[in-house]
Amino acid sequence: MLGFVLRRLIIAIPVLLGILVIAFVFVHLLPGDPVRLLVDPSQLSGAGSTQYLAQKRIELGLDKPLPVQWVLWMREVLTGNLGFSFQQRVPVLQLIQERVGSTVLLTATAVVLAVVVAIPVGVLASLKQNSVLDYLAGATSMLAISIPVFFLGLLAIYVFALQLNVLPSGGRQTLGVPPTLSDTVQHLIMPAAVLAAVLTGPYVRYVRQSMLDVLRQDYITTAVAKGASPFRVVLRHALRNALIPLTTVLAVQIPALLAGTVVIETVFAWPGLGLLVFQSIEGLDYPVILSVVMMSAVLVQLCNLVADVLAAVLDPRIRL
Amino acid sequence: MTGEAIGGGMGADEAAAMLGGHLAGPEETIAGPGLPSQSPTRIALARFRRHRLAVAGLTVLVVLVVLALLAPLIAPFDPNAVDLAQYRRPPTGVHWLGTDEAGRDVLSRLMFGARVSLTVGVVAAVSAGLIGLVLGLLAGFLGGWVDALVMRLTEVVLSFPSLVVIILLVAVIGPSITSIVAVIALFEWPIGCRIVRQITRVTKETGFVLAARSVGASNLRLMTRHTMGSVISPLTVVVTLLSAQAILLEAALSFLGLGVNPPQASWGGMLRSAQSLTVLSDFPWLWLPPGIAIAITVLSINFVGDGLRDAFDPRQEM
Amino acid sequence: MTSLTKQPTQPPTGPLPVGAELLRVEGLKVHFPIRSRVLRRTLGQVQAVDGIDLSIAAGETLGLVGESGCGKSTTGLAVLRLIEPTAGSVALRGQELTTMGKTDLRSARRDMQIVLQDPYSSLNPRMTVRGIISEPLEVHGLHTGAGRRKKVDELLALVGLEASHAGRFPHEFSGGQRQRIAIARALALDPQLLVLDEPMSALDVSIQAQIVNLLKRLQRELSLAYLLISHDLSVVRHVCDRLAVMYLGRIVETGRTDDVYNRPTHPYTQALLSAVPQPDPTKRGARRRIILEGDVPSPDHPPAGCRFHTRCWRAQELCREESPALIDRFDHGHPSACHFAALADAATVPSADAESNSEPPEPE
Amino acid sequence: MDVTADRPSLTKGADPILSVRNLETTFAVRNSTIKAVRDVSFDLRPGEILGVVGESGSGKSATVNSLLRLLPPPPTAVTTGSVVYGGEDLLTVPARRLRAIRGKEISMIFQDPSTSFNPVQTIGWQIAEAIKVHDRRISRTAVRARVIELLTMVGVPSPQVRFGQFPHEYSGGMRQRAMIAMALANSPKIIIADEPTTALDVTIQAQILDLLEKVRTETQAATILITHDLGIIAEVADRVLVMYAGKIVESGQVREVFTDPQHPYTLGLLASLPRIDTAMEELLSIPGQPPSMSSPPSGCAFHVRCKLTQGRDRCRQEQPALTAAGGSGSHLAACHFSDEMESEAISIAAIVGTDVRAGTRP
Repeated sequence: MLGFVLRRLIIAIPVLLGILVIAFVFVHLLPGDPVRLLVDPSQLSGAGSTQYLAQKRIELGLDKPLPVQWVLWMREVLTGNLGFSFQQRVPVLQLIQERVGSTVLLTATAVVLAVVVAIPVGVLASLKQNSVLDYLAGATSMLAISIPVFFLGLLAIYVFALQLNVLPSGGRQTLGVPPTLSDTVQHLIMPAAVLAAVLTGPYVRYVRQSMLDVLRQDYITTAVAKGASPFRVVLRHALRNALIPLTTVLAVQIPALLAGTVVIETVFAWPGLGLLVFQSIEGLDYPVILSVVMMSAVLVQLCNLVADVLAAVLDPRIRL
Repeated sequence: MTGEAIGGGMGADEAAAMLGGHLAGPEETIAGPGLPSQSPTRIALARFRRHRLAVAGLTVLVVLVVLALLAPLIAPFDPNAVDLAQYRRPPTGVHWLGTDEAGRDVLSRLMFGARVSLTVGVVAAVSAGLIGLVLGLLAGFLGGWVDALVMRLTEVVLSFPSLVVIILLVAVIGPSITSIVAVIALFEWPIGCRIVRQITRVTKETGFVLAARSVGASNLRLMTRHTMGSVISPLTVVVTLLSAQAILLEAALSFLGLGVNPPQASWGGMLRSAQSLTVLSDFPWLWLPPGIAIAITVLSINFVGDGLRDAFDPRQEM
Repeated sequence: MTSLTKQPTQPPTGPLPVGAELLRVEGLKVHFPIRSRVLRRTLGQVQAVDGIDLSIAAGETLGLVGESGCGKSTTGLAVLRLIEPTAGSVALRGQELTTMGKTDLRSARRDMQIVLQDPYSSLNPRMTVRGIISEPLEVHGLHTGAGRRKKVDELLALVGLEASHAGRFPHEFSGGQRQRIAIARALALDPQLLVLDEPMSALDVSIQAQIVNLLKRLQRELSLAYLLISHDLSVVRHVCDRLAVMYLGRIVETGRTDDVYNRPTHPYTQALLSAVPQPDPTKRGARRRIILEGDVPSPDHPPAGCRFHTRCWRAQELCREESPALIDRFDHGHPSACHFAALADAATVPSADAESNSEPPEPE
Repeated sequence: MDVTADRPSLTKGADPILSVRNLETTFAVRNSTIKAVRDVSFDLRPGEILGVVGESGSGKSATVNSLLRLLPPPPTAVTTGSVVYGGEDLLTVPARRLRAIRGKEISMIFQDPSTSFNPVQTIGWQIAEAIKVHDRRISRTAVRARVIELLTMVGVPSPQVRFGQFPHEYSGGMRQRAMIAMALANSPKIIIADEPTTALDVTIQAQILDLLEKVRTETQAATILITHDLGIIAEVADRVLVMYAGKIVESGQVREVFTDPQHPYTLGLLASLPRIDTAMEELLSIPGQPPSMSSPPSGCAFHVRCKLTQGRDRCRQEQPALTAAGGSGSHLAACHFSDEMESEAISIAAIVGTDVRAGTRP
């Protein structure tokens, strides 16, 4: 297992390098001097700024040929210097650390909600194929897949915050009041529910199809012929096999979710990474955007590894 | 959950398979020389027609396309004509869907916005599909280092959070329909590519490709005549679903202010006004119509995609 | 139908006289790397085919018999160079195929064709029957327009189908009919050698007989040579002039069909023949099946020495150490690869006892 | 005709352990219905091996799957008739009662051992499950001991180790042994084996057939053995049912059916088999294709491929009943012209170069 993890990490190296190359290309595509992406912007105003820039340029090797520059830049990135935020004039790493908790809270809640709803619905839909429930589940999940997430968010705010006035329209806590658990939960409900709704759609379809595939396997007939109860057949034989692919999908999807919350966090003014990205776009704060992109790409690689290991743990047929 | 509900664990098609395929008695279809030959395409079409939601989706799409094409002729107003006297008017007999903050007719903007959404959806998805087709065929058929290279490339692209990277790129290049289409295509091709590669790898090993190789068919012939046929149907499904994705992406971009340049109308851009709580609560005619329009379009495309999938997959019953 | 062999489409060399050596295979080896699922790391080598010799004369049928995984299909594909051999030589009409360049190989393919096991996957579902049968002609630029049409119609008639079927798609045909289409395609280039890779095994008994009879008729009419790959010993007995029995990538016994069936000397051949159920209940109990112990070992770690020793009741120390040569130990004209090759009682196989004291122990 | 009426053949000998009467199974597939099983009646006697032979699509698998209601629920599959076991009709007993019978009193062995085990559970667990679902109180150690005993009995080497292994770690033959162990777990009265050796090589098939015979002697369970291989029937079965187009066309003691077939289809099958023990000049191929089950031919389903028909209207119009034929009371055939079979066999012998009827060759 350890050997597999190590070899898998080695395989990931070309991909990681690819990611860093692309990120580096971005650095050079972005308007302005690349050096500005790596140095403290507070030093850039006033007298001596030109001299400071020139000095930094030599320090960072930006006068050297591009491949050398790439290596030097990579060294900075790997040691944690993701640059400084143009807007807030603090290291990007610090900004990200501040925001990551909110995003994790939001996405984790949404994923858990989605899974908890999707598994029973998907299983029931597959067991009662072509029933009213199946059609209803199918239509609802299709709708969830098709509605733009921000529109669903706006609708939710319109209904629950503006018309019914039962939930706050955005933010993570009521301003000017010390944070309490119930206050956080109230703020969390809407964004988490909207995100969960969007996730549930594909999950339901996934679970249903996966169950249908498993239910027509020979070993299900074997279990029935043994005299096992329908409950037992579904729970002990069908469900476990059907959920193996779902775990892989979940593991692979999570990083995409972390960065993909841009829209939902913007709509609900939820102070996570997504909102940070959006604000950075508005303020052309490239170091921040680039860092988030890079970090989530690395995270994807890690999660792919986790998915592979998880699949091997769940499915004895897979040899690592 | 009755005893039998999962009893056989077998659908009608498995039952059919168990019966050894003696369903439609092939000897009978052949006996009648007058019968039209059932080509695979014809069968798929017949199956698609049985999928009611897909047919409905297709109908809606056709209507939308016609409306978008004819927008310059049938739109009641110039979508960009500013009329400050008509500031944020609710729907009336003249302005069926009201007017926006510059007094522009919402219905007209909606019709012109459809052109943006549909163009982005179709062009981006088809380009992504073409890139995926070519790279996937090569990777799957040739294997070896070509395969390794293409696969690593898909991994790199799939590693990036597409929305954020697309935002970044669009911000860099400057927002326009062309740049949005290009960037979306650039980040959406790997899905199609992987599917094409997978099917190609399987098809390459099937009997009919082996038989064609044994008569001396060249690689090019094997790819275009034999493998492509197996690949096209699933790729069509992917492209359909990708176009739905592309429309959603374009809407999100416009909503975040990185879409087509104002004053050109786009659905996502029209929704942008709803970021203000005042608009959201007091002027619902400004944001409900474009939101509903996006949802209906994407829903229709997804239904068509589902219908195509069922039509191409003989295992699916409908 | 003899006109078919006299088409101007014949390669310049023309058909060989019946009985002349058409195919010669020497020391053929095919090894596949075993790769792990995720990382595609090479874990070892499957020795699918490990050094075999064969020869087929024009107009003759050679049977290649064995159980699944013994390498018989791989041999068939390697002979046609549809799989690249790892080592060895394959000569068709004296021309070495393994080192041939692309262009030469393509023209050599006109002499050798294949019919595959599964009639469902072996026909492109998106092509009409006409398209399928005329593809070989198209690839080699043979006949055009009306000539090609006529050729396809002739081929259809030859395999017992009607010209009116040509516009139809494969899914409109039953398994047996599809196999006829596959045979027609294989005959389009007027080949001299057909590799038949289990062409009957996916079919029902009554249809199987139709295809067997068709193949025998075609052989008579067109002087075809067949390499019949099969696990069905009854079919092989009925169809083949000579046969080779394979076990774990090697030939263990070979010779004229009647010789091998009547006087098998390799214990594996004996066990194989005794294991075939006979549709004659009156002989029940009159003979005893030789029940081999255990399973065929995996070809990625074949046993040292004689590959059969792990299941053989005659195995001794020597068998574990030394691989037996394929030689004619009894002057029968049919060699076997066993250190202790022994005749089962001539009448025993397949209808009587194996030597009672050599009966293998019951599996635990 | 009324097939439920007592016929000497069906009631002869020991009381049947399973009585199937007028079994009909219809599948609804898309816009057509398929009559997979048509008016099948037979008895299974204690301790016997009853062979069911037929080509693919003949309805043999659908027949046995109908017995334990293993087919999809209506409206996909509808089964009528009766399957009487121990005084109860399995087609109408409540689901709970049926579950108590499945795997305990009647157990099944399936065709493909590689897909018939759950890939993510150990073999030991899966055999243990067969015991535990019928005896919830049994202790863990008792179950384990019993499973190991079963594995030993079917000849799985080192059962202690094998207990904890997954199906993919077993070879095909071993998996089928484990499947048999599972079927034997509760000492059933009836074992239904659906093509148990079709997926296996011939030397492994010999092992499994040997095992099935051993199991029969040791447990005295009645066995229904489905196969398409006439050789297997001849070697291990006591009685045989020959199926064609969803119907039984011939039945009787194996010896009488093979030595003196009374239905042209049975004779045709024998004549189309290449032999390992005899040279045949030619194989007799039954012309045409197996019939479409959505619209089987009128009258006798075999008439379109039958030489005896010779354009006779009776075969086309009237479905022949399964009646006594060939002299012995136990031998039944569904052919209007069974009395012409002797001359038919002689004319076939002239074509194929040998008399295909068993026991008639030197």
